Amino acid sequence: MANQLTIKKSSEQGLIDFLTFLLETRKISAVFTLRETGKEGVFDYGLITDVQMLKQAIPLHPFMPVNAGQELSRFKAMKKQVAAVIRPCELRGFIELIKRVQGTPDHFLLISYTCGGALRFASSLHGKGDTNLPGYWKAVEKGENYKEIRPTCKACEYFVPMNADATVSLVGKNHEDECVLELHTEKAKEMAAGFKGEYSEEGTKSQIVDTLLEKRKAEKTRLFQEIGSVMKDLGGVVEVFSRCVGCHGCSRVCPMCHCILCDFESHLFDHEASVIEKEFSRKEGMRLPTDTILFQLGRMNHMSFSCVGCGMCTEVCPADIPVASIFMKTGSETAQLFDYIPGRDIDEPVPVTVYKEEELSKLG
Amino acid sequence: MKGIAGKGVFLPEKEGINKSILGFLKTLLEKYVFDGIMVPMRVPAKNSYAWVLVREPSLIMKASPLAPVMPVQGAKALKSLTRKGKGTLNFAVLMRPCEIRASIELTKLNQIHPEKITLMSIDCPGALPLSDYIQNPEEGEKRFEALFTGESWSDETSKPVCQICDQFSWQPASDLHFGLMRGQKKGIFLISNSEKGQRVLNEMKLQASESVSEWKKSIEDLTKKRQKKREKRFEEVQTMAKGFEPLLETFAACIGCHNCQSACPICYCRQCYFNSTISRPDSDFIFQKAEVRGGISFPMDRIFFHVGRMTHMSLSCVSCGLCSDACPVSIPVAEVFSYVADQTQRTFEYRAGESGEDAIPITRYRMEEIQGVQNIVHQAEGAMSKDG
Amino acid sequence: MTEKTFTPRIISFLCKWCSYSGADLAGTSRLKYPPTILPIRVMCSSRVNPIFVLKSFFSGADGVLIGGCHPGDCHYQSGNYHTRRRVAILHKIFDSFGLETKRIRLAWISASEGVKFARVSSEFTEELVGLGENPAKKEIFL
Amino acid sequence: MRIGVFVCECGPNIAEHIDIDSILKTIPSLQEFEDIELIVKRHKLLCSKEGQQFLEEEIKANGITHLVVAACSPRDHESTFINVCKKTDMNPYLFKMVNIREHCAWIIPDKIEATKKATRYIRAGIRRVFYQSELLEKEIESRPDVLVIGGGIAGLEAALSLASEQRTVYLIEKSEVLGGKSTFYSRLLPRQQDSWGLVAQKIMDVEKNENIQVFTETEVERVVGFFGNFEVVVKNKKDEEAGTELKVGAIVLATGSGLLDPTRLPAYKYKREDNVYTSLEIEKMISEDGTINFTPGEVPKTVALIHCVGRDEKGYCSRICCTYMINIAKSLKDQYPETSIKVYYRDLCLPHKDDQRFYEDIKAQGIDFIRVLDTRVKGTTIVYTASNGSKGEDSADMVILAPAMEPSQDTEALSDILAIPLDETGFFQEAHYHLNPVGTSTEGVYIIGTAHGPMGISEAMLQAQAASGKILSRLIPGEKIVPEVKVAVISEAFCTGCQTCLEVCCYGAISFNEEKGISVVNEAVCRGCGNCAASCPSGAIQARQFTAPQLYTEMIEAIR
Repeated sequence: MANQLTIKKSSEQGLIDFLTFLLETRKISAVFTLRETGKEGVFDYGLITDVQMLKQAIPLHPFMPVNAGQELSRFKAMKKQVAAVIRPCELRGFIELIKRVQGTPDHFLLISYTCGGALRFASSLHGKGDTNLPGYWKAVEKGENYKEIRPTCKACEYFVPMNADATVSLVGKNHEDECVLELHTEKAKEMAAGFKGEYSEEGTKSQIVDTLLEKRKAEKTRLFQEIGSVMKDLGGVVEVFSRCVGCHGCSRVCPMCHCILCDFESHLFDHEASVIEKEFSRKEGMRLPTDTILFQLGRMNHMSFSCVGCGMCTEVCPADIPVASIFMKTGSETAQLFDYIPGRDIDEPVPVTVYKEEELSKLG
Repeated sequence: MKGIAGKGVFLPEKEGINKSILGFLKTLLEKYVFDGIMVPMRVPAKNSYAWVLVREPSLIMKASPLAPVMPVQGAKALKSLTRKGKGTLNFAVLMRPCEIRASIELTKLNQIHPEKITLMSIDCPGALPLSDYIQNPEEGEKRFEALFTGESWSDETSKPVCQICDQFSWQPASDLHFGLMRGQKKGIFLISNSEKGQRVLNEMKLQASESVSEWKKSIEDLTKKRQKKREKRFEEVQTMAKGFEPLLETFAACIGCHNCQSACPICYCRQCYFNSTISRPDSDFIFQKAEVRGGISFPMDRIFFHVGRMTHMSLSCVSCGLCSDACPVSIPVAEVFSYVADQTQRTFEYRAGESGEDAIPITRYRMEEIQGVQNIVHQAEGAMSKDG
Repeated sequence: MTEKTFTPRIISFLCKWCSYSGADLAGTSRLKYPPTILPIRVMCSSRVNPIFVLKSFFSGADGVLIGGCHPGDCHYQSGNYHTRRRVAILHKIFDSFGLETKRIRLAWISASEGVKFARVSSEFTEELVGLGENPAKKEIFL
Repeated sequence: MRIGVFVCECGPNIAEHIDIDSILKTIPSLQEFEDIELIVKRHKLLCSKEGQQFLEEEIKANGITHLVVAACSPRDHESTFINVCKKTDMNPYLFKMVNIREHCAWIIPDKIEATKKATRYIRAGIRRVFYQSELLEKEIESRPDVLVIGGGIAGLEAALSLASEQRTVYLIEKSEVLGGKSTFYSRLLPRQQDSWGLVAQKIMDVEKNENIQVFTETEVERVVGFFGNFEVVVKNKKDEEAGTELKVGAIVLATGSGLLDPTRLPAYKYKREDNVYTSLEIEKMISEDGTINFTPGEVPKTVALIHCVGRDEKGYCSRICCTYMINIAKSLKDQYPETSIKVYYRDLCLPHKDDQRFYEDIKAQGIDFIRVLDTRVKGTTIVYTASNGSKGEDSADMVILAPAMEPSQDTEALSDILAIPLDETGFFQEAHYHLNPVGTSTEGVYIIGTAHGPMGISEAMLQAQAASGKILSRLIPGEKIVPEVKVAVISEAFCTGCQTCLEVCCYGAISFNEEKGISVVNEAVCRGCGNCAASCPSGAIQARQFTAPQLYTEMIEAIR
């Protein structure tokens, strides 16, 4: 069976045609995708059941209002099939959530794309998206980092989706030329059966993907160095995190933070006055509310090895802390301990749920 | 300004208002009037402010009695100090009026135990939007300095809710107020409002002997101006968000991060109802909803969240504007909430945080309800009888 | 005149079966080690939530010692292996910010290793004296 | 809240090293305990009869609600003081013992330092006890009956040790007959006893015993429950109908082992060459009088005995092969002295005290023992590399292989049914190699015999008797059992159902409630280690008596 489907329309329109076909033939019951819902660039993720409503779909738009993995995980077991068009990091987030028994992949046809990054909120909201789009697509075609994408996108090595049923090739392509859909799984091929388009056996990998990968790797090194050069001791940690306002918005938009109640919002962190007074009497002064930085490092301890680097936390931070870059750096270091890549393999257990008898020998 | 003492202590300005206030606070610590004073302080990176409970007198000179921004609501900081009951040490807090009001509301909700706390309020010219400040702190400092030292205090650089705030000065529920005298005679009026406040003056051997009328008049003038602006702005907000479609449009960009809720001093719940499992429906239910409309939006229930949150906290909303500061997609949350709060509070003839004596209306009822409530009930009943 | 060195405070979480018993044995053997160790008895080293360790550190503990049974000897089969991973993650986080991982130590001490307990305690104390006071103790903005 | 703080002098042990009076003075004066009523007293020896009485009276007289005893290690006297609490109706879980002897008095030479540490330690204890809450021990009915799975020698022995008038033993065996693998070996070292005789006697005893119900050709289908109350469904293989339900208090796993199939190791040419036999095939050729009768003319001139077949692949020594192979060698040599016998071994394992002598005797009879690194069969030739590296070749008319023991076929299935983990060798894993060798991760389930790993008959008997002893002492007919109360609990409201806890729990004590989407602790199975509590990112799990607030407070108090 064919592995590659080419549709002679723009990438986005081709994909929408494909989705329309799936929905019309009732192969799927709904499409989960990004939509443009209002004026001045108001976007959201929508679950579309009506073919007409697919007109609103902008599946490949470089905007990420939430990590869709988080939203997909909300779907409990169902009989229906849904085609979901999500970014690679959202997919990886979803995989990580599935490992934590939040959601299941069976009822989704997961379509992703080689991702040029998501625009920052500030560069895409309130109509600013339109001004950035031409530049963005040009950069994607050339395999470059567009200046207005999220800092963690610029350093993301995993922009080629893992575990997708189908992938739209964007990086290295002119998105207006054609829509190239690679069908990786039997599920995708069965779904595509009957759809009119050019089918071929072998996909051709664009050289530009490698070019971009190199750029991303270099940027990652640079970003980590930049973070490391500031956060190099306790003072550095305080310097960066001291402006945290304690809203915990980062944890709420984080796909990995699936807890209903965050441990750091629990009773445990409401201290008896006597406890605070004790700490107070040892210092010249103490910051209130307490445990601001503890939250950051504690949260890292809970999920950093699963951080997919989607950058949502940075986008929502009212204090403009580069949360995502910091978590991405620490996360890649903690994950490395266990040779773990979040979202790589659905059968790979989360490092904290397993152990090896022979490992980490330095610790004892 | 009902109930305000006619006389206060006048402290002439020395090396600027800030230094004068800090000097006073330093003496309070040196004389052990308090074991600690909670004040805003610029963080080491100099790009924001945080609440610091200061013990060491010399440290307090690094504080800012009025920070240009309000990254964390003071009431929230105070909550973290006394949520689990009063301590043994005597603390004072110096906060903006809206923070005092939030503290009073949280006290009513048993989230703050104020027995050992002396609340000190200060005249507030408003605060800058947090994002503006963080992007360029030095510029922010300058802008706030201009606002603070300016005559009118009606600058457009402060947060939109600050520009329409009519409770920016003396608070009935604060123990000691720092009235900032602008105009010709520059200095601070210390106005005691309780035994706790009086204790401070006594310990410092100060006598409230100066008339505060001149200061009072300037405050009242500004209050009137603000009230007018407030009404006008509320009309605009009403037009913007009244009706289902406009409401949807106002909150359309919402990404469901709930930052507004977690930044809100009044939202004290450990587990927000709208984050709980109750708000996670079955897939079938999602599909039912989607099929009726042809499609539904994710994250789900965003409007439900905002309106629901209003039902929870609007009676206690103090219009501090922290929700807008925390919103990553620049929705004017604070103005909408402030407007709704104005409406609901008005119904019960209640103003959040104004007095420690009034109970939050939802915890009480009257056999013969207040007119506003009666009216609503009549309207509802009328509507029903019409239907019938 | 000897220079006054500071006495570190070390929170130590000791599992009831091995390390706590080892510490008891150090006592019954009348071994001498510094009074810096403050033992907290837990059923298994795997009870130690890394957040406890982090909180100890931020609250000014100069060091945190986690004592568990030797690998393969855990009384709950695999608890200590999980502990080891948790400590590894915490270490890595500390590492990535240049915080002192040396302040968090994991040690396998069996019930018969009173001598080892005393030795670990002394060595850890010395190391912490070398490192000096935990800077978090006085940090205002934590 | 009235907290009693009692400092024990422990004779001179504590009193001489710690200034107790200073503690008595400092503790009540601490401002932080302003709103708690503290009753602080000392006694010269609290664990003595008189001391216990003193404590009891003090608790009653002062209406003490929470108790802190600063004395020796909880290992020594925690239970003593718990009993005192019980006498006074004070809930013993509102008691905390602070060890100021082993951890202060005896290790710190300087009295002032020791006193300081003791004070801080006691203070932490007071704070902790403040957060402790009453726990109720509940007694539950238990069944004295026992299920023994496997009717080999170990299973037979366990059944015989356990059965009594008040205790029925259900012995299930998957094959048609009892006896197991040990009947395959004709002669047992060191005295070349007739193994069948030994086993037959046991089988007869079992069949005679009215309190043992034997089910042959029967397997376990399902097990639910916990120590004291297991419900087991067993099913006869031939029976079409639903299985039989048995209710037992404990389960003994004596499922034995299997042997590696040497065809999996091509180097030995088993089943490819006619002259290659397994030890078991030879054993079957040995007649009752201990002789091997070859047809005349077919008596092999040269015999090669190859040990350690599959040891490298399995990664463990099978422990019994050396002895039975020596037995075979001896049988052959005794009967056919002309036959040249060579033994190729990797390492000799002669664990019993008499084995060595036996080995030396037969070596003296002229049997060659060659230590090798590897061996291959090539027709009637043995090609080997000796341990010194030199290569060699010998002829062998007959090759006898000693294949490794391996877990019996149904081990994995039983591991799933019973939630008993297997170790890396594939055998059942014991609770603790040294300290609890017959226990398992599930309380009330024991492993004995070769289900546990390679071992000889005497060791299997020892294990059968050990497991029986444990069951007899814990499952007393007519008595109730008290499950552990210091277990984990999961908050329904806060659990997100990520099942991390389920993964880290090695007792299978946590299950997932699909309907509610949350994890649930089976309190009867939980041992209270707290691993799950530490693994839960949302703090939805609390380990009772070691809750986060309790440990947290103790910790923060100790730091200051």
